Amino acid sequence: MKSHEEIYNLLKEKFGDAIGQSITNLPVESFIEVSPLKIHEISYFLRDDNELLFDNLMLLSGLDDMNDKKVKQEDGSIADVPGTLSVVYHIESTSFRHKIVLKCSCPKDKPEVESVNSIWRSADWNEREAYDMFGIIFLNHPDLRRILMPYDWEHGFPLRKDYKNPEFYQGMKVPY
Amino acid sequence: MIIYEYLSELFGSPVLASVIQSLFPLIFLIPFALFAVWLERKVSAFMQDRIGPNRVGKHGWLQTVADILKLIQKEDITAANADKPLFNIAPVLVFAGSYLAFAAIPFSSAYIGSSIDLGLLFIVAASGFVVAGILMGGWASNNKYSLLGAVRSAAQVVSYEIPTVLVILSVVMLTGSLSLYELSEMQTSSIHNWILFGGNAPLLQKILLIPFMFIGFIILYISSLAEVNRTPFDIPEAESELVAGFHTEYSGMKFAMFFLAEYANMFAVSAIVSAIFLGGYQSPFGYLGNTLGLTWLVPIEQFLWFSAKGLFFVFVQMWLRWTLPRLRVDQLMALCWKYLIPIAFVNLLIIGLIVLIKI
Amino acid sequence: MREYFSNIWSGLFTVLVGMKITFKHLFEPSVTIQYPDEKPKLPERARNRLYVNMDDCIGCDQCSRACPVSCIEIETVKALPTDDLGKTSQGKKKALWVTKFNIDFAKCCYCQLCVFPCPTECIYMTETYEFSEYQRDSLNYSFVTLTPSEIEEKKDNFAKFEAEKAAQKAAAAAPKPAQKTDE
Amino acid sequence: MSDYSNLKTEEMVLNMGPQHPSTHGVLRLEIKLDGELIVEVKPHVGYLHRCFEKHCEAMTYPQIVPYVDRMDYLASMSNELGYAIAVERLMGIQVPERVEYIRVIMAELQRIASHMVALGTYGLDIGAFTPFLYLFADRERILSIFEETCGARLLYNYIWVGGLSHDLHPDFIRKAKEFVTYFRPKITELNNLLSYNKIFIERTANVGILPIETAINYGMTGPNLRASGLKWDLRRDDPYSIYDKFEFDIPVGKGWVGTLGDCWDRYFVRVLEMEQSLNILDQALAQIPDGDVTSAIPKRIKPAERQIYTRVENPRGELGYFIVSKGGLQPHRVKVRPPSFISLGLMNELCKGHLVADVIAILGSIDIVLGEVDR
Repeated sequence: MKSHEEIYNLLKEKFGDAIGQSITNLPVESFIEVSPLKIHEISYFLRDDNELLFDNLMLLSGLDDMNDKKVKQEDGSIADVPGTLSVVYHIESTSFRHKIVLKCSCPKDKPEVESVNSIWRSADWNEREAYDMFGIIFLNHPDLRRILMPYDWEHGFPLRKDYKNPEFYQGMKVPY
Repeated sequence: MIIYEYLSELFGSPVLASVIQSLFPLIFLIPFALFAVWLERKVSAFMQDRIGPNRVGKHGWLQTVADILKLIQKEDITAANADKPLFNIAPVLVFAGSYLAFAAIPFSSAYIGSSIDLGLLFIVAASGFVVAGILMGGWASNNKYSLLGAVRSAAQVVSYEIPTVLVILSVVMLTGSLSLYELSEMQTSSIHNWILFGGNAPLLQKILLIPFMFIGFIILYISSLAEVNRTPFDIPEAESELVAGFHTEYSGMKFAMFFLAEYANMFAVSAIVSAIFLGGYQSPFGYLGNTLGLTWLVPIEQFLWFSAKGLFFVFVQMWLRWTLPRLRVDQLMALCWKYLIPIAFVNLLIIGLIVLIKI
Repeated sequence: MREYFSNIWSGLFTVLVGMKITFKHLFEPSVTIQYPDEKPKLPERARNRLYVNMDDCIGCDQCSRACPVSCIEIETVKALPTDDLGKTSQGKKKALWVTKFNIDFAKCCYCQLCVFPCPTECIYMTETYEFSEYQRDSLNYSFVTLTPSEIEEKKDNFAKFEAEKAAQKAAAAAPKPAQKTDE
Repeated sequence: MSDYSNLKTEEMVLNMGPQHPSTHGVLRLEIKLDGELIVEVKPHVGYLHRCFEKHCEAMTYPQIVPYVDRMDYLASMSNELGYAIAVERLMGIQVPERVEYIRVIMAELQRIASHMVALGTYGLDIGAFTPFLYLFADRERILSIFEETCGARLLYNYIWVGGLSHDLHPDFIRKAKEFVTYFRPKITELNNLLSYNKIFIERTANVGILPIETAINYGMTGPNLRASGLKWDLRRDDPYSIYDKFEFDIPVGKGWVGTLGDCWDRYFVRVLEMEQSLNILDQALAQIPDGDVTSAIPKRIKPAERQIYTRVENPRGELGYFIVSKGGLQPHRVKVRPPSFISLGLMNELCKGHLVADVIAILGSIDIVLGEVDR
C-alpha cells in the first residue's frame, strides 16, 4: 500500500519531465499530471513494477477541461486559444489495494494521447468511447472506431463543450 | 383390417378402398394436433404457475382453432432470394414424411393403414423423408440460421436412427416380427404380456429380460425425442441460438404445416414406442366389450387405449420440454455415439443371448 | 469407466429431480392476474398520471423547473391590483393568472420530482394508469381552467396595465430631463 | 475416389442481433464462423444510446437521479445508491444512520432481484424456460415491496442525494422479512431444477473459461471476477455505506464442476450471492434504527470545484461515477463506469474457438444489460 505522494515521487524520479505536478489540494481526489505521449511507458512501469502492480484500470474517461481562452494579440485582435482535452485514468492494484489517478491533457486542435490498450485491455472500449465523444486520438490503438454513436456520424464529438447539434442527420430534421 | 375389408366390399375396388382408408389418420390427426397444441400450452402454463390460453372458448380450447384461422389468413411470404420451388415443397414434404409413418401404425385391431410385414422398418425409413424436407426448407430459405438448423437436423436425425434401429432389432429378436400389427396382437390379454415385461417368453426368461427391456425402452424413447426434434434435442430450431432454425423464414400456412408435422410426429413416435413396448392398442386389463358380449365395442376400446397411451407419451414429451435445458450440437452427437449406441449394442447382445438360451 | 456410468446416473437422476419439481408445480395455483378483468390494488404511493388542482396553483413554476424531461409548460400573467384571484386552500394568496399549464405525458417519466417542491401541494400523482391514446398530441394535457377568451382578456388587461404604467412612468420621468435641458 | 481438391471452404459471417431472441436487448454480434466454430466475435453496441453523459451536463444534481435509474434498469436502486454516495462524498454530506440501513436493504433486495433476472434469462438462453418464470414470479414480490415504499416498480427515483424520497412503508419490514424466509427454499428449488441439472452443467461447465489474470486485465468486476477466483468485493475491499457492519461471505468460484472461471462458476457465484444478500437482509432488517430520512437532503446542491470517482458493488460489477464539478448547479461531467460495458469488451476473447451455441451461453453468463452498455 503506497500513498499518493510516494507514488508521485517514485514516478517523478523515474520519468522526470514527463510527470507534471501532483495536484493534491483538492478535498476529495488528488491526481498526477502526466505527459500524453509518455503515458504508455509510464503505465507499463506502473503495471509491472513490483512495488506498484497497478493491474486494474478502473476507468478511463475523456474530459473537456473547458479552458478555452480569448487572448488579445499584439495587433489588438482577439484570438481563440483552444483549450485542452484530458484523459483521466483511475487505476488500482488488486494486490496492494492502492489507487492513483493520472491525468494527461492534450490541446484541442491536436488531441493525441498514447493508447494504453496493450497494457490494460479494459482500456480498449473506453478509449474508443473517449474518441467517440471527444475526438481524442489514441495513438497505436488497434481499432479506433466510433462505438456508441453511429459509424457514419459526421457532426463532431458530442461531449465537447463547443459541440453544436446538427440541424439535419441523414436528411432528418433534428429534433424531429 | 376389418375396415379395409369392409371398404373393399363396399366399393368393390381395393384401390379405392385404400385411398379412402388412407384419409382416416388425417381425420384423427388434425383434431389431435389442435388438441396437442392446446395441451402443450396448458401443460407449460400450469408447470410455470400460469393460466395459459383462456380467452377463446372455455379454458381456451378454441385457441388453436383461432390460431389456425389466423395462419390461413396470413400473407404467404417467400423471401426474395429463396429458392422458391424447394421452399414451397419443403413443408409438404415434411408433413408427408410424418403422415407416411401413420400408414403402418395400428390404431386398433380393426384399423391399420397398411399391415405390411416390414412395418417397423417402413416407419424408420419414412422418417428419412422428414430429414429431406427439413434440409430442403433450410437450404431454400437462403438464411444462415435456417441453413445451420437444417444441417444440424440432418445430422441429428440420421444419427439417432441407429440406436432406434438397434433397439428395434432387439425386440425383433424376441418376437421374430417386424409387423406392428403382429407385435400388438402378440401383447394381448394382459399387462405381463407387454414386451416391456418380456413378451410371451417363458417366465424365467422374462425375469431376466425385464431390466434390459427397460433399458431398451428408455433408449428408444430418448432417441425418438431426438428424431422429432423435441427438447432437450431441439437444436435444429433452438430459438435462443438459431431464432427458429430451419423454419425461420416460413409464415402462414407453410409454417402451420411444419407445426402440424411436428405434432403429428410427436404422436407417431409415441405410438410406435407404445406399440413396440407397451402393447400398442391392447388393453392392460381385458375388454369391456368381451365381458358384455358386444364384440363391436372392442375395436373402439382398443382405439381409446391406443390414444391414451400415445397421449401419455406426448404429455411426457411436453413435461420434459418444460423441464430441461437444451443440449449443444456436439453433446447431442456425443450422447448418441458415446452413450446410446454402445449401450444399445450391449443391450442387444444380452437380449440376444437370453433369447438364445431358451430357458 | 466410472465416470462414464456416473455421467449416465447423474444425467438420469437430475432429469428426474427436475421433472419432480415441475410436476409439483402442475398443481400449484397460478400467480397470474387476469388484468383487464381483475385489477391489482395499487399501493397508496403508486406513481401514475399527474393531476393539477388548478384552484390551488399559484403559478410558481417550481414543478416545471424540477422536471428532468421538461414535460411541464407553464405560462403566467401577472394579475392586476384590482383582480381578485382568491386564495388557495391553505390560505396563500394567488397573484398570477395561470394562462398555460400543460403536461405532456408522452414525455413524462413519472419520477415524481415535480410533486415535492410544490408549495401548495396542488400537483400530485393519481391512481389513473390507463390513458393510452392513438394520437401523441392527445397525451398533452392542459390543466388551465380559464377559457381562451379569458386568457386573451387577461393578457390584454395586463398589456394595457403595463402600457399605462409605462406611460405614467414616462410621464413622470419625461419632465425631469426636460427640466435639466432647461437648466 | 472423388476429387475434393476443388471444393472451397470459406468463413461465414453470421449476424446475431440486434433483433435476436437472446442477445439480451439490442446488441449486434458479428460472428465469423468456420462451420459452427467461432473465429471472431465483434460486438457492435450503441443501439440504445440515450446520451446519458450529455444529458447530465444540462441537469441539476437531483434531476440526474431518474436518468441514473434508466442505465441498468434491472438494478436501479444500486445505481442510485452509487450516484447518491458519489455526490454526497463530493459535498461532504453525512447521512443519518436510518437512511444508510434503508439503502443497504434496498440495494440488497435489488441485487437479489437483478440476479433473479440474470439467472432466469441464463436458463432461458440455455433452453430451460420454466426456471425463468419461477424466478420472475418471485421477483415480482420484491418489486411489489419496492412499489409500496416508493411508488414505482422499476425506476424508483428513491435514493436521493442526502437521503430518501420517502420513509419506509409501515408494512415494509414485515414484508421484507417474509420475503427472506420465503425465498431461501426457492434457491434450493432453483438449484435442483437448473443448476445441478446434468444438461445445464454440460452446456456451461468448461465453456468460456476466464483465467484470473485475463479477468483483471480486462477490467472484469463483480461476480464475473469472483467466479475466476479472486475474492474481490467492493462491499469489503472499498467499503461504502455501512457494509462493514454486516457479516457476510464473499462467494468465489472454485471450479465446482469444470474449470475455474467457466460459465457455470459465473452462474453459481450469483446463486451463492443471493444467499449472502439474504444474510445481509436478515441482519439489516433486525437492526434498523428509527430516525428521519429526509433531514440531510440539502436544499441546494452546488458542490465546489472538485472531482471524485466513487464506485459501488452493483449486481453486475463495479459501477463507478466520475463526477467533475466546476462549481455550478449542474455537473461539468459525469462519466459512468458501466460494468456491463467493460464486460462486453471481453466477448471476443471468451468466445474464440467455441461453437455458436456457446456464444449465447457466454453472453448470458457475463450478464449484461444493454441499457447500461449504451447508456
